[in-house]
Amino acid sequence: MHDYLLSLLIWLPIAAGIVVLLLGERNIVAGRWISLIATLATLALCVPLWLDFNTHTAAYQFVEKAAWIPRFHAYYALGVDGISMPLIVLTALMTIPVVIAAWSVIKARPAQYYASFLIMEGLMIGVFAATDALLFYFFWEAMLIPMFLIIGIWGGPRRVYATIKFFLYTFLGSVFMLAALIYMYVKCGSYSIAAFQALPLTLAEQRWIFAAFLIAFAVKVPMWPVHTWLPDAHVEAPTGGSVILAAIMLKMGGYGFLRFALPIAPDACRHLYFLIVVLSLIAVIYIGFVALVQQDMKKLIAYSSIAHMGFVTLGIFLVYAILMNTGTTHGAAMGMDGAMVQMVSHGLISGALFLCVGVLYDRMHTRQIADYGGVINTMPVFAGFMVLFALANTGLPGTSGFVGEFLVILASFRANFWYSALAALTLILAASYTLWLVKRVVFGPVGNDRVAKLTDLNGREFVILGALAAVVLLVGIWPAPLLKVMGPSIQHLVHQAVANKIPA
Amino acid sequence: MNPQLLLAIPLAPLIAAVIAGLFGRYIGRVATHSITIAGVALACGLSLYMTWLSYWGHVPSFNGPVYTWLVSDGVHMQVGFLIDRLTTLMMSVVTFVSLCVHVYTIGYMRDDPGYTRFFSYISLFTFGMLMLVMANNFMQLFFGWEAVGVVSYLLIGFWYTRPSAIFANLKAFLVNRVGDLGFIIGIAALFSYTHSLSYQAAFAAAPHLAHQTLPVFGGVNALTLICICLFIGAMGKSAQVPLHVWLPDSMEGPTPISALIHAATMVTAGVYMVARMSPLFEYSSTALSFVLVIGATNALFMGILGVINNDIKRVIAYSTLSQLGYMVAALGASAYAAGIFHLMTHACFKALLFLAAGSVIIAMHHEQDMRKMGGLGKYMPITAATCWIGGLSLVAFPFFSGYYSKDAIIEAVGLSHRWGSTYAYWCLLLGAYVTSLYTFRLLFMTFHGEERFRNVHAEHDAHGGHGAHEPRENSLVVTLPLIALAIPSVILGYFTVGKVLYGNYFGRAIMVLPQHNVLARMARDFHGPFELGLRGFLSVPFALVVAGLVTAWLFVLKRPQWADAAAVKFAWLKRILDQKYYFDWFNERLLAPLARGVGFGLWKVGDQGLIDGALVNGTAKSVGGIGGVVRRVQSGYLYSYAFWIVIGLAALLGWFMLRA
Amino acid sequence: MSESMMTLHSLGPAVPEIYLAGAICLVLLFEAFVGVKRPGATGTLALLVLAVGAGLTVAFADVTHRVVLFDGAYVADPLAFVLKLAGFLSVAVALLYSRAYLRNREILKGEYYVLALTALLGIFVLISANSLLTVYLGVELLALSVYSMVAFDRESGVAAEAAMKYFVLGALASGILLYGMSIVYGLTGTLNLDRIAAAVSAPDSLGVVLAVTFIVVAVAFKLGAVPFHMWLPDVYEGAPTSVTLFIGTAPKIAYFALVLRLLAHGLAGASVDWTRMLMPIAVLSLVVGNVVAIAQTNIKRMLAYSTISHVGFIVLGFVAGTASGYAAALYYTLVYVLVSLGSFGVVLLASRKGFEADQLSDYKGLYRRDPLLALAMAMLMFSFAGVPPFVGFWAKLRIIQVLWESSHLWLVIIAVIMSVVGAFYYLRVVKLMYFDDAPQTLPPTERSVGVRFALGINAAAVLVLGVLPAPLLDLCARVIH
Amino acid sequence: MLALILFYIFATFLVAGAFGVITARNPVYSALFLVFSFINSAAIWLLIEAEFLAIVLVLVYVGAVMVLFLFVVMMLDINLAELRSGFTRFAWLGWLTALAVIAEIIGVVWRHGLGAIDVNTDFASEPANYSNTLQLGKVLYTRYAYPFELAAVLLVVALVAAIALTLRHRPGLKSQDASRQVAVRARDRLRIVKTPAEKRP
Amino acid sequence: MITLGDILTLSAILFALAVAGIFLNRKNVILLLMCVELLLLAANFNFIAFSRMLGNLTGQVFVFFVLTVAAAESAIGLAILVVLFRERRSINVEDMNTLKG
Repeated sequence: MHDYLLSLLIWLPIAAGIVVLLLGERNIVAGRWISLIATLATLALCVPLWLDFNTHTAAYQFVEKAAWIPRFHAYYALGVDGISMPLIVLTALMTIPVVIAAWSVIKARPAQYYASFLIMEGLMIGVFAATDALLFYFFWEAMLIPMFLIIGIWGGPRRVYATIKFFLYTFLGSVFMLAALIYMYVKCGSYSIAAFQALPLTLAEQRWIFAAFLIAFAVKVPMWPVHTWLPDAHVEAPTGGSVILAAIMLKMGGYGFLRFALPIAPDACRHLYFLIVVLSLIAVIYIGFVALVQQDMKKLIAYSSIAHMGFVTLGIFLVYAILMNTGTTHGAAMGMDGAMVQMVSHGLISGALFLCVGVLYDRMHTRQIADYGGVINTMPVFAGFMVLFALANTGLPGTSGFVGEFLVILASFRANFWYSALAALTLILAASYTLWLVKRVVFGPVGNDRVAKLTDLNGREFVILGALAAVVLLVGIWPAPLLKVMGPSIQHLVHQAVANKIPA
Repeated sequence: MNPQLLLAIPLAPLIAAVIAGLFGRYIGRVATHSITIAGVALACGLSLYMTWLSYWGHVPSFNGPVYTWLVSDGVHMQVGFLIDRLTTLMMSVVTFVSLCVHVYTIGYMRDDPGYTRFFSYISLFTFGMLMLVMANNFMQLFFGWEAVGVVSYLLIGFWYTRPSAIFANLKAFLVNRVGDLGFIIGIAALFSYTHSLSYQAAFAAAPHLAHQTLPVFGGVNALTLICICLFIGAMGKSAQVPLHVWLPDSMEGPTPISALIHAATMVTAGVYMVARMSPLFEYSSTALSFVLVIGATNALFMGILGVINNDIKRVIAYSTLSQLGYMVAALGASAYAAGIFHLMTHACFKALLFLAAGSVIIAMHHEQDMRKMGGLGKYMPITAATCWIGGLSLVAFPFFSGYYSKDAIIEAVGLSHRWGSTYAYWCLLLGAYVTSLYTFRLLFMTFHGEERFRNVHAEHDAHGGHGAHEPRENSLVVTLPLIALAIPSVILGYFTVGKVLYGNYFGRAIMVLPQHNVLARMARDFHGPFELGLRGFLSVPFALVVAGLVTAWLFVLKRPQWADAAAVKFAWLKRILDQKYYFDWFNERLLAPLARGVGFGLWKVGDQGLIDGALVNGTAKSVGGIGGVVRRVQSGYLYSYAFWIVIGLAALLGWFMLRA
Repeated sequence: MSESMMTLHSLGPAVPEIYLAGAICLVLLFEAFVGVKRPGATGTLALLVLAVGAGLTVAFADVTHRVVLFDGAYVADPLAFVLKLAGFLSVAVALLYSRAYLRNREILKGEYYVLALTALLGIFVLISANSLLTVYLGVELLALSVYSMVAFDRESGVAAEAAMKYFVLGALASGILLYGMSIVYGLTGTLNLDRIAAAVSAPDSLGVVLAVTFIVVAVAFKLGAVPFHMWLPDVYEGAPTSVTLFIGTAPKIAYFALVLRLLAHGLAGASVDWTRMLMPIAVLSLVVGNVVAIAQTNIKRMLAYSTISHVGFIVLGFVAGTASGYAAALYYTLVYVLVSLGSFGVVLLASRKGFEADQLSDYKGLYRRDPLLALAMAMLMFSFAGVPPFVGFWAKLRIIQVLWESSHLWLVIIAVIMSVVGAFYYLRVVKLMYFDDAPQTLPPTERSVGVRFALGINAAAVLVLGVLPAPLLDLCARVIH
Repeated sequence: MLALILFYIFATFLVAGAFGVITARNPVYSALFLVFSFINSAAIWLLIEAEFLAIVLVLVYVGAVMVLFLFVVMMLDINLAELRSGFTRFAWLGWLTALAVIAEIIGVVWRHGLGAIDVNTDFASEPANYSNTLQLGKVLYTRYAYPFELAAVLLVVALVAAIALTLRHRPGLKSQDASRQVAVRARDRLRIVKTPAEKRP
Repeated sequence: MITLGDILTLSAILFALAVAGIFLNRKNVILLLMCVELLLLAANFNFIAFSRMLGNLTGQVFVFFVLTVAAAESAIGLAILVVLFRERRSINVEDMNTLKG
């Protein structure tokens, strides 16, 4: 089974999605169960992936390779290393709550809703598993379509604006990346990512390629100032869409930087790292302030996502700052570790927060903070979860939110005092906007009659929030296994990132 | 020492907390408080046992990991314990006070619907605090640091329907986060030099760091920066100016937690941390001066605010701020042991005062305004007596515990030659007067004089109609902890001062450079606790205490109208004090609106105006606009189409002919 | 003169043309005697003719190497074989989709099919042209048939207007083409493209430049490249949708062959000149096509501008001036034809008697009225936009690849940006179909099972070829040397 | 020399005729100008010894195509008054462009001599017994058989298209049916009625 | 004698006049069809001149076919014209602008 594990992970959900789609809206009960079973099975497939993963090598594992377009040396090539594997597990994990959360909530075209998410799950896993750039891009772009439909069909009142903005923004970014990938193919005659990483490139070439990657990944992450699609998309998307967007799609930007930008254009990265660092810090601070004044819960969490992802990009590019400052790469791996953990953790926490907002929205059909108040009085269990995830969002030690931020701040001091000082401002800002949200929504006397009539979590909601809470705490208390999985790959990446690729 | 035994100390309260939190609703109140009290009692017993052992010198210090939290870039970050005399002392204080509070809570929270939740929180707090003090590395220290912060946040907002409570808890958390910002930068700075988070590595590197320069602010001493950053963390947690603003507001929480968290344990975490970091601070006189000045300022000026307050809990809260100032000042004078010693005594008598105040509050049906009390001593003898004991200990009446610790601090600061020590000395000295003033004012207003509560009850009758009743003493679960705390408040200082303060009890746990060691100088004059107590009656601070007593007696009992006259005469001063030196005004009227304004501006102008409006939608619009214009070229007229073809032809031809 | 010595056997490679010429006569006669009484029968026969033709082509014209016939005027090679098969296929599909539409508008006449078949013959002539003369005759045969088809709905004023515009401008372009050909002839003394290729080698000769300019302009006109594109939107909009479908598909194959035979083969020696001329034309096509398409409200017109932009991409393949570039252009052309067939097919199926589904707003809520049609259209639109997993993605990829191979950085950037601009209006169609609510007044769509099945296959092909692009990519690369 | 003079005369007429075509306000005049131009062209073609084509030009164009034009002009009841107005104010731009095209082509022809060809060469006369028509006839059905067939299809297309586009069966229209006219028998149309002769009075 | 250049010049002028006729004419569609004939004539001049100069018949054959095509073209053009006129009762070029934008 190990020979086809990754393929199974990709195609099982896609096949299930197609089955659900074919069963149609009339057989939605069966469709629901198939969706749930498929997502659970996908997660189950991640168990051997995790357990049999060799944590002592940076090489790709569970490798598959089959001819795809022989003439252009493009292969259906899959494999995972320590960077992609956790993200695949995260993807498999986070799709389950989406399916469960939709159980009785999505009334319009539920079969298509489930099918979209299942297909998207497969495509997203494909993005992380592909070791061929063309295959990667294939999945990367294909993913946009289900998301486009999800926001557009099941979204809120301004869904059309939001979804077209989302699509075009990300599409604009991606096509530049495609151009860069093809350029490298023309140079080296292969689409293998490893070949790209080994390809010598002049500084000018690297700058262009880096610029292309930057546009693509910065939009996805999203980094300031190309972030404005995210609040709109999140606000308008249905709960599941928001969860997947925040939990997985944003990670692809970070993953892209790690997999492509750094190893392929290391010299350009070294020359331009300052730009990224500045943008990341702007994301942390600027967006933190913006999040403070949001009136819409989802928008607030969306902005919070941008700020948190600022840590990811900061952590990734610290390697160059550290190299500049100290002349060694000591500590660089910690920044990247931090970025990776932050990605995983943000996936869990922001996903959970969006689910929490979804729970409220399903009952009250409003996301305006002002419409709530004192939810804890009628929904104590929910309030407990909400507070927990909010605290995790503020980077509380003992939750997963702390680990990444801590590592990045530790590493950033090696680069520059100001980096860490400004980055650490998130301690205040994140706490301000998150807990202020909690104060206005959860605490206080019962805000109005509708709040007074709220009912607490039902079994399904309890299970998904509880499971996520458990994972958030587990990662916070014992992140060592996660770091162990990533270790060799990150170390390898640091070497690649500081290598000189300019041909002599 | 058996590590499993050690592990049991924090885990017992944790497990109890989890059980109480998750299943409290199902297992009932009695089971809940039984389990939590059992957990804390176990921790307390073990802690006291270890303290006992270490007090008599049997226990070598323990320093070892429990498990590896993570490994990143070759750095092993572990969860582990460092057990030495400093730790065991702290553990005992924490668990003992916690135990008292647990028991007390049974009575205090009797009627509260959040009964089980409360027990869960305080047990969780005990766990967090133990993790903090037992840590052997900065990561775990920070974990505990934040954990207690969160529980404090939850407990201040325990009565979540009160707007003032949820305002106070948010404020507390945010202000603490400001401190944490400094704290974490300090940790990061330290880490960047040592590549390790363990205390050992940091302490070992301290002498070396003292000669490093960091290229920030035009070049500062690395160690100074680290120490000041760490101390900023302590300022947040231990409520030092200007990060003290949260503590008075935190009185919105139930009284037991005011005793436990906001008096005895959590707020002293900063003091503990600086003492624990003494090997670092010792090498940076600048940082110590900073500590000294901040602490002394706190000691005096926060005490003054206690004088004018009428809320019984807030007076004690300001007293706490002031006493924390004393402790911090002691640290600044390198008298770490004195700071810790005061921490210990203060924990007992301040917890006692709070619990006594809580007892009064219960009796007064949750009325906290001292102006509506008076003469309660008659009805609540145990409370009154224990409260007097606490008060006397607080004002440092000789032979009481507080005396041994507080006078030592004043003396140590007086002996110190550090920059700012003169200022600090005067502050502390005046602080003694102020302490005495507000303490006796509180005691007089509450337990003596006119029985003003009757007026209140009359009002109640007018409104509510139920019969007037007099306050009466509370049940055993309330009074027992009072008594339990009153005993050490009296005797603890007497019996331990020789060993802890002057006997180099802490050994290597606290490091003091010989040239800074004021306590050693004082130790030369130490001839036993009794002699020291007698000497107290002749000291300047004692004179000030008596002066304070007299002033309080005059203004409260003898000539209450003087107080009003003074308020009119010094209206400007009263205004400043009423406004608490305008710190809250600055934060709430200036800083918070400014932050929101900045956020709003960035959102509306930056995000929506420039990026979205001009760039994104602007591009989309202009493309659409161009399309609309270009399509007009397609006029529909055949001749124009033909013309374009010919133009194209002529242009291509012309271009190529010109090239040739 | 051995080339002109022909036996029946040696005519094998020319079977498609010979067969088609005969079949045209047959269809004409059939129409005269049977078709008049039974409208639609001729259509069935035409489909049969095409099917048999495809079979015969596979049987006889599948050559493994280049064969030259008719005194050098005719060439059969693997490329021609592939293109002719594609021609048969696309015309057959186009006629199949058109049937109900023609019947609803009462123009289901045999002449329509005859003209379609003569157009196809013109296409074949162009595909196999190896002489300026056959090129010219092929162009005219195709063009004259198509002009007539555009005007075929005599009740429609706009159709007549479109036909007139098309005709006049087309004639102008033919004149320009002819003028250019005359100079080529003068310079080389021959009409045979092989010999012209051998003779034209001095790229900087102004005479060659003169000839090339005229030919490029004419070719650009035929393709519909800016600024010679202006007929295209008017014709697409004005013509009956079935004709729009026709001219939007099979003729593109022929014009691809035209560029390939005339410029890439015959005037290969002057490729420096014509690639440089095609460059601004391609860029303008991309920009104008995509930008103006955004401003459209009529779907046929929007698709016309989208065609212009796709033509820009195809021309970019030629700009590269390499075999790889031509292969990319071929691939793009075939993909374009496939997707166009489907998308105009949807427009046809959504139209009913007395209702032209030609406004974008007519597609509001199509999902609710006809999910399958909407799904097919969405797939086709995403394919046009170049989003994987649909086949349009590979077409764009190939073009960008050859641009890189010939180091055209700025062309890559423009192509990439413009594909994003283009995505907008394709998305708008999806948005209308899926996100908007349907007005109650719209009539139901065509439900004929056979046609829907064909459309389903068409859309499925877009997906299948997108997921497994290797065979077609490989074929395109193989038939062009 | 004579030929050259004649050439210039005919060429002048030709250009003038062409100019007339595009400037005449009445389409009938345009058509006649066109006929005039074609005749001059034919003359020039004769001068350079392309006799067959010259004759074909006159036969096909002047004889057939132009008649067709005139026929249509007459048939479509065009309101000539409406067509009177001439060029618009942007006409100068059009003329300028036309001049530019001429200048560009002539520039290439004369200044650069079309590359390898010497444009100053004159046309060598064919031998006396050379028959242009014969030579064309020889190749047309052999070497150019394929294009010839295509041309035939082309004409079919024109035929079919013209019929399909213009033929209308109008129900109320009274039209002649030639076959019925031919097939008619005298018996059906002509009835001989015997009338008794009247007596002379 | 008549040189090649003379003929080419003549054809260039004819070509330009024909083209100018197409885009200068604002009124009459029939005129456009006539201009197309002139256009073809210009090209024919080239072919014949080159054919004679090169001494090969190919060019003349080409002209033969062009004449054929031109005839067919006129027929179709006029047929379209008739359709147009029947629908619009006008052959005015400026009336043909319903399709635009």
